[in-house]
Amino acid sequence: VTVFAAASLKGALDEVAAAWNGEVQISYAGSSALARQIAAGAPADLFLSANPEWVDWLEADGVALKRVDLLSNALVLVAGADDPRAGLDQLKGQDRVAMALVDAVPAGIYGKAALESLGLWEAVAPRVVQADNVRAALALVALGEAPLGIVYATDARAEPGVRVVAEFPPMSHPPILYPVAALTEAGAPLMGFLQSAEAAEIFTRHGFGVIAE
Amino acid sequence: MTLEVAITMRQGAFALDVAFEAPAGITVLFGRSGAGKTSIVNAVAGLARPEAGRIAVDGSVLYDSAAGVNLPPHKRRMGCIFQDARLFPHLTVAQNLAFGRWFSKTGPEQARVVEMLGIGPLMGRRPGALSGGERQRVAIGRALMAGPRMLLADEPLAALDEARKAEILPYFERLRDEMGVPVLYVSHAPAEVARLATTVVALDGGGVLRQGPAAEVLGDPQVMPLGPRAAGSVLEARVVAHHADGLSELDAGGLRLHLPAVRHAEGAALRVHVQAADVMLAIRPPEGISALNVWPAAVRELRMGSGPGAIVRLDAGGQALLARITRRSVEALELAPGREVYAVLKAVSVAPESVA
Amino acid sequence: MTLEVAITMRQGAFALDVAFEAPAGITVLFGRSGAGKTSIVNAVAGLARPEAGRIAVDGSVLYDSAAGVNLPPHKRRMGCIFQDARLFPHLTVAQNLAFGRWFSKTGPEQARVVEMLGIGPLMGRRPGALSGGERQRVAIGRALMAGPRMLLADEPLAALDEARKAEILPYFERLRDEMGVPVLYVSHAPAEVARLATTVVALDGGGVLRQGPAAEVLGDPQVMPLGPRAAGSVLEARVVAHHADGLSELDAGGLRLHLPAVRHAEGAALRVHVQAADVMLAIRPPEGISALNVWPAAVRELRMGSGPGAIVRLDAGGQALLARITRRSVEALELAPGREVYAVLKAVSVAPESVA
Amino acid sequence: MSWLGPQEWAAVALSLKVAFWATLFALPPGVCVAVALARWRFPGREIVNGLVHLPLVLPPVVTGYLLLLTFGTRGWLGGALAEVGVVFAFRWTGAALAAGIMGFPLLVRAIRLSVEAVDPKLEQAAATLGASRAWVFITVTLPLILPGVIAGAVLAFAKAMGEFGATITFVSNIPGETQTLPLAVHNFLQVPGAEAAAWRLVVVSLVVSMGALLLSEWLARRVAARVAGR
Amino acid sequence: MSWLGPQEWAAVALSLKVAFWATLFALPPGVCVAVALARWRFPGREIVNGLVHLPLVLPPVVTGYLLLLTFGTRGWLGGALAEVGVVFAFRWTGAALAAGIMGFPLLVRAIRLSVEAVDPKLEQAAATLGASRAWVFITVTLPLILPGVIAGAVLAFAKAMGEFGATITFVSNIPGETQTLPLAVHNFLQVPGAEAAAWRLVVVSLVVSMGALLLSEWLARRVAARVAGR
Ligand SMILES: Nc1ncnc2c1ncn2[C@@H]1O[C@H](COP(=O)(O)OP(=O)(O)OP(=O)(O)O)[C@@H](O)[C@H]1O
Ligand SMILES: Nc1ncnc2c1ncn2[C@@H]1O[C@H](COP(=O)(O)OP(=O)(O)OP(=O)(O)O)[C@@H](O)[C@H]1O
Ligand code: MOO
Ligand SMILES: [Mg+2]
Ligand SMILES: [Mg+2]
Repeated sequence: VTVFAAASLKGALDEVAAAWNGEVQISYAGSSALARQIAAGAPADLFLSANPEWVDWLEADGVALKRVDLLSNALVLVAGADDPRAGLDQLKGQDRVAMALVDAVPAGIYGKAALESLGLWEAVAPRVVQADNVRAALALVALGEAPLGIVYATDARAEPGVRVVAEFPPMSHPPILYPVAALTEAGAPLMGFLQSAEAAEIFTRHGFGVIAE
Repeated sequence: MTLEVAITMRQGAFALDVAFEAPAGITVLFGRSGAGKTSIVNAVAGLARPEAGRIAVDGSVLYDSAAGVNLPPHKRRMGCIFQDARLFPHLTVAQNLAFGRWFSKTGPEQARVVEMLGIGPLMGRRPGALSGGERQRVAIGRALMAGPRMLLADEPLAALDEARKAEILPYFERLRDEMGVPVLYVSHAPAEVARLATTVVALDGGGVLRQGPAAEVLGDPQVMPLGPRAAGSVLEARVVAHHADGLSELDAGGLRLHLPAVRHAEGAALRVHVQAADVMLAIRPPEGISALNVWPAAVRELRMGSGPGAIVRLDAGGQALLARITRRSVEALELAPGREVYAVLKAVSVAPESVA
Repeated sequence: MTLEVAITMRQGAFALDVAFEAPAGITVLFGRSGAGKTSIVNAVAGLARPEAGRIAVDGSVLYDSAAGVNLPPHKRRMGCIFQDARLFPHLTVAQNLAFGRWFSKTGPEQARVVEMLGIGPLMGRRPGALSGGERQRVAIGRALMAGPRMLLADEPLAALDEARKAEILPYFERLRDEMGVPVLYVSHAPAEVARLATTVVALDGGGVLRQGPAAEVLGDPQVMPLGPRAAGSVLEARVVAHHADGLSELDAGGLRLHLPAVRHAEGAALRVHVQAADVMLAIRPPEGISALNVWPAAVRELRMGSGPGAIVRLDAGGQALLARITRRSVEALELAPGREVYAVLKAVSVAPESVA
Repeated sequence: MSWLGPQEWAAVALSLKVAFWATLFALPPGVCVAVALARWRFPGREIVNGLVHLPLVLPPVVTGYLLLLTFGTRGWLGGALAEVGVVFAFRWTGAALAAGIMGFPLLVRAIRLSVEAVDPKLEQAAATLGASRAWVFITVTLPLILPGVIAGAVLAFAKAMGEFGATITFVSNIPGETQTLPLAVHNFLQVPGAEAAAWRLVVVSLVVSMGALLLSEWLARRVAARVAGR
Repeated sequence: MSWLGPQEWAAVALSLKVAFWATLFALPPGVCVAVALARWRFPGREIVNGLVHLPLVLPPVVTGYLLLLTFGTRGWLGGALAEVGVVFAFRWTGAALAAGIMGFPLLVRAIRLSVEAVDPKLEQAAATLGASRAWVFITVTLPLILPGVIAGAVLAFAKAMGEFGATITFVSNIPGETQTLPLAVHNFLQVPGAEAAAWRLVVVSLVVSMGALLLSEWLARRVAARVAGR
């Protein structure tokens, strides 16, 4: 089975795949690249996107698929591991804020939405440094290049170099959903396993929220 | 085989406009630096394209602007010896020599060429490790080895010492006399020209100044590029005998000539270039002198130069002979057309390269 | 100024091991192709590094392996004229000429150099648009214009026609005689050597065969690379009078010489190279002949060659003179050391380039 | 080296394979285009020149996307080629194609510079000796531009070893099939804390590339020595 | 062209600025390194050669990451430089640095090939005329390698126009400060349906680069004509 998965799922998905007793190949890349490849006829059986939009786009493009929303995530504000600050108010200072691309990458888009709904965007925007993806934003904070960062809760948990300063209220941004789409019959069994309790346990351990049926 | 050239060409401010015929044998292009010699050679080789005109070898057209013919260089089979050797730097001497052979499959024996040029010890080297003269010799060998139907040699011997020249010149003569390979030869050296040329084309400023058989052009004291000093006469002679003391006796239409031994067999025909400056005149047969060649002759014509010299055209037993002496001597000896005199030529005055 | 060279060097299988001194004036390196002439020039210029030895000009050391001295080329101020012109392709002729001047700030007047070399019309062109001879002339000009303290000229005139040579040679002479710029000059042409050389260094296979003052080396019929034909004697003479008929009268230590007009002023000293082959011998004073120079002389030595010729060393009123005649004449005239003879030389036999 | 897992080894092997074939296949057209640009004046010359430089100018992702549109199974060329059995999409061959195209401008420039440095007089000399245009090229031009060809090949090979954006966009990141070293490195960088694994792969990639570099330098020196002294 | 928004125009202007300065600053060291590699034998020569090729071999993201570690505000060099007022991190200067470093191997190779094609005999001739090493370089070598310098500059400029991975990793994507054309294009490609905007920027980038290319070809031809005929 060939799985196309958003790069940010890598750690957790690798573990799930290992737990499954079947042959799996996972191609990790940006959701946009993967979606386009699928549209261009890529031999993928399963597609895990980092946001629902690219699955919508595939459906609109006429690709036949079966989808469910598999995982959810939360958005947090992080700082370096030895930075004792706390609270979203830290965003009001003069520090640079690392985010994923705010107009392109899901984590960035959600982050921008959250800041807007909190009325902080105007003030923060000039200090935002946009990384290619959320992991790169995380790395900027871990390296100390950016004192603050807005990333997924899962990332913050995996990176010992950062600590969570504050969580964004779930209501401040659209729900962060990871849909999974089966593109072929061969993808169906693995899709089933992804929804199993065993898989759910692994995902939860990595900090994801598992969306029940 | 005859090469016919009639072209016009332009290079910057320089305009070439020449027409000449090069019959079998060696045709020497002669002229001052910048006269257009290399340009002609390039046009014949197909490396430069004339503006208009025609170039043909033995009737087969190489270039004809009217007919729209322009054979590419590799179809012309002209063996070129360039003024700058142009050896292939990535190939050894041996590979350079073999290059043309590979395409033509014919040509002279390699061993002979290598021996004549004295390049045996260089065979494994690359051009970068050769001296100037060595490079030029390899370039000569490369052109010869390709077995071309015609040779274009642009000052091939300029970089070589006298001894080496003396070794290579006979080869060009053999090409001329035995193999019938026509040669277009650029040279500045009067002795070389006199010795080799069947035909001489004297160039000046992109045009032909004078052309014709070597004896004629060289016998003309007016040919400017040579200067009067190089004037001379060419005697058609035959070997009568080789003497034990190292001298050869020749017969030139009745004239007896004694020269340092020539390599031709008894009975063989050859040409001797006698420089006008080497001929002395006497009104009595001189006696007790070291000169071996003394011929009665009649003065035909006197040409006074602008300087101290004069050219005396003589008839020595039917052979035309030129003598260059001082005007003072003309007066002292009371020379005038019709006067009977004796022409004196030292045997050793005739350089080996003047015999062919 | 004296150049002292004593070096060993190796290039592939070729080993150079020479020691010679070049006093003020022109020192000609003479030798067959591949003898090592260019290698020596490169070592003196600092372009090739000898294995060991010493090179010094006037006591200032350019290279000394023992002392670990090796001056870089640009500090040596040697003006080089290379066998291949090596003009800068990206610069015009004028810029090429100006190149060295820019660094030295001294040197001859540009207009004079340009005029002598006849390169005025080429000034705006790039080397790619020059003929072979034109390139070489520009290269000569470039080296001269840098006002070097010494000139290294590697066959500078090989690609030039006789007329152009005759124009440039006097310039080298002036360098020698007036400006005191020492010149190391590579040449194959015996006439050039005879005319220019103060000192001759004859090379063979990487070693010095013979070296010494020009008159001595050239007067030695044994100097191999020259071949016996080029043997000759050098007369130190003084201009006595210029005659109206275009002849100059010279006095060489008692000998009266009549030559086509020389350009030297009356009273000026000059050297005349008399080729042995141009001298005839007679046992009686010849009369009624066109030769203007007849001198009583005594035979000093006879050297029979392996061929038909013989070299006769003469003493003509204290001047050493060589004559090359046939062995047959030696016998006919019963020549032997001590015999009194008459040496005969045609005025026009002395080429303009043999007078300096 | 037990510190590399089987998947990493597969990436190393794949990268070598991809870089090798990319370079090999890019060379002949690279030489042709370089010679054409250096020596010929033909209509559309500037367009060809522009096309060659395209992969350099475009963001790699765009190049990859264009490749996907062209050579994907649904692409206009990809479909036609698939019928004759040549498939690039999501195969290692596609990774090689992407790497070859990304390296092509580097290859062409290096060779072109060499061609422009060849003295046409030598080619003329060869022609007078009877060599046709093609033979002149094979016997004179090609040997003389060899240093440039080697330099170009090294650049293309190095680029192929490092190419990421176009490859991942065109053929995805499929372990064992299209996951070259840079993609594997990218994978590791996606996992917080896996930097060590990423650096290991970077080191491997450096060792391989520096090896190729040394080899090429040595080759170039040999070639240059042959043509030494000019 | 009203079909480009102000942010896009800013990206175009920034890309030009970045590419220009990257090329300009890379040229002098590029020429030096190229000459050193072509002409000198010194210890560590192979290491320098390897370092020069590094940005080609490494995935751009890794290069960007290394730049971040070195020139970031916490980087060992970045910290020191910041004290003398030179800051690269998250500035357009950083984007230029990244672009310059990515283009450096291309620049060096092109120039190096030209240097290797210069006949040392001409340099020797200049030396005998009194020119010191430095003057020989300025008056003879440099003019003769000009075609290679131009070629190298074009490659570097083109690469700078297209560089993405190292730039975004090193200086992030800050509109107006570090958002070059490729980053803007990438932005659009990430969003479903924004392809049209992406293509618009690609076209702008092509126009600019092809303009630079034509200019360089014209320059190179003029230079070559000057040295024509050899
Ligand atoms: N790089 C080299 N490797 C090996 N041998 C060399 C190299 N360079 C020159 N030689 C040899 O050294 C000898 C001397 O060369 P050099 O150039 O000094 O000769 P030359 O006297 O100037 O000859 P020419 O009159 O032909 O120019 C020649 O036999 C030549 O083959
Ligand atoms: N590319 C060019 N542009 C302008 N003029 C040129 C070009 N090539 C040659 N010339 C001129 O054409 C003339 C003839 O050149 P060519 O090379 O035929 O002379 P040449 O008779 O071979 O002289 P040399 O004996 O000096 O080699 C020269 O005056 C030269 O300056
Ligand atoms: O940015 Mo890169 O230059 O190849 O992906
Ligand atoms: Mg010529
Ligand atoms: Mg030499």
